[in-house]
Amino acid sequence: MTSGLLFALVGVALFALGVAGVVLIAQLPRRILAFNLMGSGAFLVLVGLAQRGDLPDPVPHAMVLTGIVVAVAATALALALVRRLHALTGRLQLPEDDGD
Amino acid sequence: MKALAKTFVVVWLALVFVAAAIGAMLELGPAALDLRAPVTDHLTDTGVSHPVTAVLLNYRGYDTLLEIAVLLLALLGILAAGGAAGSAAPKAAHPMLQASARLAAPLMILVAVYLLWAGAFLPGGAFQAGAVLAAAAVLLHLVGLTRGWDSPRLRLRLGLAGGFALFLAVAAALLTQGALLGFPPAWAGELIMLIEAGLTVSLGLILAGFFLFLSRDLR
Amino acid sequence: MSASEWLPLAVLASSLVPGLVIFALPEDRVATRTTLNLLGALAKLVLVLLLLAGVRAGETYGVRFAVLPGLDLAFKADALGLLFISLSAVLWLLTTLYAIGYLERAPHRSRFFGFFSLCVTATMGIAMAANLFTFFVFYELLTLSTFPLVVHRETSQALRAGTLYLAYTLIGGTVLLTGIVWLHHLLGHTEFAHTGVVAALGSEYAAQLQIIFVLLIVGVGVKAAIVPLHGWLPQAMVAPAPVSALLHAVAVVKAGAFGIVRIVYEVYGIEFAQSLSLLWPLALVAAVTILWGSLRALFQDDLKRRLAFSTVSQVSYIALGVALFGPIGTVGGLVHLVHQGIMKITLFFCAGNYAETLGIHKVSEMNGAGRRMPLTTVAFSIGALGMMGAPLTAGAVSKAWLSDGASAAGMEWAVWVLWTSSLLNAAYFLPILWRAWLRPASTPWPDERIPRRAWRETSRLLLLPPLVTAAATLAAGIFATAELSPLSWARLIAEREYLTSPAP
Amino acid sequence: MTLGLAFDLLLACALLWSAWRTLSTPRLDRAIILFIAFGLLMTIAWIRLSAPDIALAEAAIGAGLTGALLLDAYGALRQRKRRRKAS
Amino acid sequence: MTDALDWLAPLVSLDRLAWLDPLAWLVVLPLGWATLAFVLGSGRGAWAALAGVSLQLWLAVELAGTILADGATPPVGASEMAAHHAVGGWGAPLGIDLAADGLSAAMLILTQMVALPLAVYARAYFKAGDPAGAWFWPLMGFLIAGLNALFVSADLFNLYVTLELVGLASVGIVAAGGGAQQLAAALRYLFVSLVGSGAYLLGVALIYGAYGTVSIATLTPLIAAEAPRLVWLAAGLMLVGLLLKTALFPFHFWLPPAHGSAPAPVSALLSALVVKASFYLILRLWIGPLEPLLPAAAAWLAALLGALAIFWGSYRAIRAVKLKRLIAYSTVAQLGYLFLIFPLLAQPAALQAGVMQVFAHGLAKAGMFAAAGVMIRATGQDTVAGLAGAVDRLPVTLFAFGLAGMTLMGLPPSSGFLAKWQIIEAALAQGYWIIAVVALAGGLLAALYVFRVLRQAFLVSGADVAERGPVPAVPRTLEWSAFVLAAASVLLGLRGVELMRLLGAGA
Repeated sequence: MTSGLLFALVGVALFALGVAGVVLIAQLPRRILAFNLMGSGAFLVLVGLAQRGDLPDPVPHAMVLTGIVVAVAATALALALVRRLHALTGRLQLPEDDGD
Repeated sequence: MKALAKTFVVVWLALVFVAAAIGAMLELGPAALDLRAPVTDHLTDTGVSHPVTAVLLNYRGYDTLLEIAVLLLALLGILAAGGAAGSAAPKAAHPMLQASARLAAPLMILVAVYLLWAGAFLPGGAFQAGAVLAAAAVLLHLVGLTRGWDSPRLRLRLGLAGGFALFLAVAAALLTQGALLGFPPAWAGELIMLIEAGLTVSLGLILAGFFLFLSRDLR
Repeated sequence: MSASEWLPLAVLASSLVPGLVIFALPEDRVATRTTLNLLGALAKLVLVLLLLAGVRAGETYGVRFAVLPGLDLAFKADALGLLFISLSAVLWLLTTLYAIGYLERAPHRSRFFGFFSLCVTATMGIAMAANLFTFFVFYELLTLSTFPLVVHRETSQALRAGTLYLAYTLIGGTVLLTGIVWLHHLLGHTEFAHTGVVAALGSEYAAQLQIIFVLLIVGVGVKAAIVPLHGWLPQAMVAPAPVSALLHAVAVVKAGAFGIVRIVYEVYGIEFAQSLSLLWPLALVAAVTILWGSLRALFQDDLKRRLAFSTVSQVSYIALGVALFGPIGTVGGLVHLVHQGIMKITLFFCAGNYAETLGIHKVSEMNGAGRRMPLTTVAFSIGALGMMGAPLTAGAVSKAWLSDGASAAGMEWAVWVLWTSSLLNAAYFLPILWRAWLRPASTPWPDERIPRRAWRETSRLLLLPPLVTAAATLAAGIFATAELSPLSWARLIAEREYLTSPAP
Repeated sequence: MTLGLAFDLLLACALLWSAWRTLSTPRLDRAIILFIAFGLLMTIAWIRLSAPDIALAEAAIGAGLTGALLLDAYGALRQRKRRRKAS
Repeated sequence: MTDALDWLAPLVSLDRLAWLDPLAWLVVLPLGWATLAFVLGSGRGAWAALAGVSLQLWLAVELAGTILADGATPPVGASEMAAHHAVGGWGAPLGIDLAADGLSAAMLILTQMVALPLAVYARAYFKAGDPAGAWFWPLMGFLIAGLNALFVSADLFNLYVTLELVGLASVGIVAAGGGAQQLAAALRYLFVSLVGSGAYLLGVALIYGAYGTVSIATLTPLIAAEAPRLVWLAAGLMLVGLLLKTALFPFHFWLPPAHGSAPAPVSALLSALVVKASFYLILRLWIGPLEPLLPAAAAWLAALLGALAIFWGSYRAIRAVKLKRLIAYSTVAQLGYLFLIFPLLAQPAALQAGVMQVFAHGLAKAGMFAAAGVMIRATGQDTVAGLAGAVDRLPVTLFAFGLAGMTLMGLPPSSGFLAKWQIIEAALAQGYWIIAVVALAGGLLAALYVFRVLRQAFLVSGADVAERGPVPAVPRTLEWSAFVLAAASVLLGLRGVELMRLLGAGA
């Protein structure tokens, strides 16, 4: 077992935790947290799995840098929308869609 | 009841997935390809000596180009989602805090410049530098020295989009010479530094914008 | 592009182009619209005459475009197609004249005439389709372009009728499409060819071909109003009279009947269809439809409804003629395609005149109408007598050939069906004539809108078309053996295209 | 088992625990603090994976900026809620 | 018919201008005008967009010409692509490759073809000062750039970035200037989009771990040679993530609110193009690198979900109260058709059917949403019931709606009909008649909801019309751009030969 593999395994667990959080949690800011956990999990897998032999690989490193920036962009947008929604409705949860 | 069933199903699926993935990872053999060698082999042609920066801005610079677009896009989304116009009046903080912020801001800019310069051969680069710049701006806002942003004026828009526009312009100029982002080895270092400098300013503004454009819904 | 290629396209364009231009015209440009309509109709007539002359001289006309690899939009103008085209072109001109008079001052005329022209274009496409794919394209176009005509009055009753019409025809279209794609899959094409194309497949496909035949006939049978697929037709009579005239005599119902003819003769081939024992069930269904339609017509008080059920009955004469395995029946069915058209359009024109002039919609309101509107009633009487098969009318010719065909094919029961139907026809038409001519007008007319002016009992444009078609009904009966009569043309088709032995 | 791997194991547990607590703690402000802590732990993990670039980015952006954004949003939400109650 | 594309010849000769590689310019150009539109400021940039999209359309056609002119065009799905561009000059696997075959070229043409009339439409739709239109042009630019980048990318990780670009642009454009309902829809969409691309990213991470590359061309033979279990998992993650973004039943829940609550030009862009992008990627992976991994059962599962989507989406559309909801549910149903082709992919006809359906639905749905936007603006009501009598006031728009409806119902002579024909024939050819039955039934269900609208528009209750007073004037441009889109969806049904040749049929 190398640290690379170990963190890849942790990454899978984090990803699953994050996805479950996004699906199950109704409160929007916390959903955003869950999404970030999910992303971190994927990044850990990307880097960790690629260096099972413990030699760093710059390609996934660069990919994760890209991924982190994308994640923060998504987080900022999501928070802005949540804040707007809260300003308009006073709620932090999505209203049930009436389906029509 | 329905919620409980949903929770049960999701958790069960997640556990099964984790178990399967871990099992599959543990039995995984060595990868078929290894990009470490080619990354190092061509490093001299990339214009930078730090491999991660080389991947980020040269080998896979196209990813980065699109990623900056994503960042700019998020800002656009925030602007488009709207809210009341006009910015919150700055709430003046304690003079002591203000004084230390005045002191800290130039220092932070210095750090940003160092990070940018160092990125060519050490960990660091435009993103980290931009984040520090943004932090400086937010700090000034928090202590009440700058106002939150409303609709961006032309100068601000130029600043926000400038880094990306510069990047894109370089990419397009190189495309007319043969390949998108095909840096000629002789000029690669300078061009990348130019791009990174532009990006640092714009990223700083964009990241700061994530805060400062939102301050308007405080009123 | 040679003449043999552009002529069929020009026939399509002569109604398509005016139609599209008319859509774009503002409502108040009456003169422009009328000019366009009439120019288009006249141009079409000239083009059709050119085609008729050419085909008589043995020319062939055809053109095709690839839509997908292995799938062509193909047109041909052959003798059979021309029979239908000529009928449609002549009746389109008359119906356009009639509609101009009928819709004077009515709203939405641009829309009406636009779709009217599209409807005729679709009919032309059906007539000239050279394969089932093309046939289907125009068959569905016909559905779509007639829907706005059926619901033209925008009342909830009209919308109900329109919805019912769509339900029947779209489901029918789906069934038809299934059959066509299946056939295309088996054959690799769906071209029409004399004496059929599917016989080449061999006997192991017999069962599949039987199923496909049922699918195809059900598909076109909806428009042909074969019992029990006829439910939409009596409802659709809420449409304005020119639309009913077009639906019953030229476009929709006829398109279905024409489809049956093409499928039996040019897809399956009459002999092959007989060998798959597909003809006697078709004959049986046609016979049931003939009797059922006549029976139902007996009990309708609404004049247009009575005519609608009469259509159900009469159109199946064509199917019956097709199903009578033999040359004489073929001629009878084909000639009835034309004869039924001119007779039925006369009746609908007249029904429209009664409604528009006096507000008469019901048979029970017709007492004395003959004295108030003698010319219209004369035309109506000729049409009705033709439907009964009275001597000297077109109807007599059709019925004679059909019953001769039945006897020749050894299907004596079909002769009985024809006789019974004639009796029923008389039973539901004669009371109308009796009321109109012999009963006095007891009460004021329900809604007299057009006053009498000297000899003109109603407006000129309403009067002219039925008189012309009534005259044609007589002419087709009296001069049946003339060189250019529908009967001669039907014999030409039978002779030239289907039968190895010359027609009698 | 080397010392390094033992540390990694400990770090892994801390990561998972902080992640779990982030989602399960009832109070939103605590959750955000725990998330920032999670980000710092991630930074250490990146260093352990010999990825100093990512570590820097994670500290500055992943934990720093995202955390600040969340806190900012939290503050704004609370302020509005209070004002709403007052009025 | 071989010379039917001769008119492309002069364009193809421009290929000699090496700097004009359409592959890269199709991405750079929209990024450029999007940035310009942003710098120009709120509500501006329409002309930049119009000029840019026109140029892109020309580039896309030129690319198609190049691919067609190339005599030895490899078939769609082969790892060799007809057109290449090695970004940075490195080449895969070290660098990122752009590549296009007939399928990509077709998608590119569709994208620009839909975007151009919609840009004209949007210019007239967003009045000055409308907050929903304030940042529409840069957002649209980034959206188109993301779509184009997605269609030409040959690198799994780069595809992830393009997915995010498309996703965030879509969310931003849905949320623009919106009220609570729109924001809620945007947020729902955002989370779905993020989870979808997150799953895709994890799949990519696993693939990189297993093979050390994310270049599709490099991966294809590697996966065919040996696939450890982890790669199966990766394939599953990527496909599920993309299905989520494609809104295949039962992942469709987010689509109706998002597409139904956005402004009309936005709904049109989303329904016509955005969901197609992730479908394209599914198809690309399915017939490409993941092909050796996928059992027949997976294809049948996709088809089953597609069938359920057709029935459920149509049912909801038939019952919808609001007009745009109806159209959005129709999108759910129409997407179902795309998945019916998966069990049939053994024959090239199935792929052709799928692409024809993508075109048919793309053009028709854009036209239909555009038409709905006009109707809602003119009647001031967003319900189907509110359309009573619309036929008298908006004949052109209603005609456009009818033409688009014709395509959705699959009635001839529309492109939707050709798609239906191809699906049915491919199904019969392989003996899977059940797929043919589903496609036919779907057409009838579509007729129910399309004619529901048309019927209502024909209904006149005189009092109603009088009550509502004068009709607000609707710009002609709106009516006619909707009409152009709808008419294009029908006209394609008269000539699908070129499109099919682009996909390698009948060459």
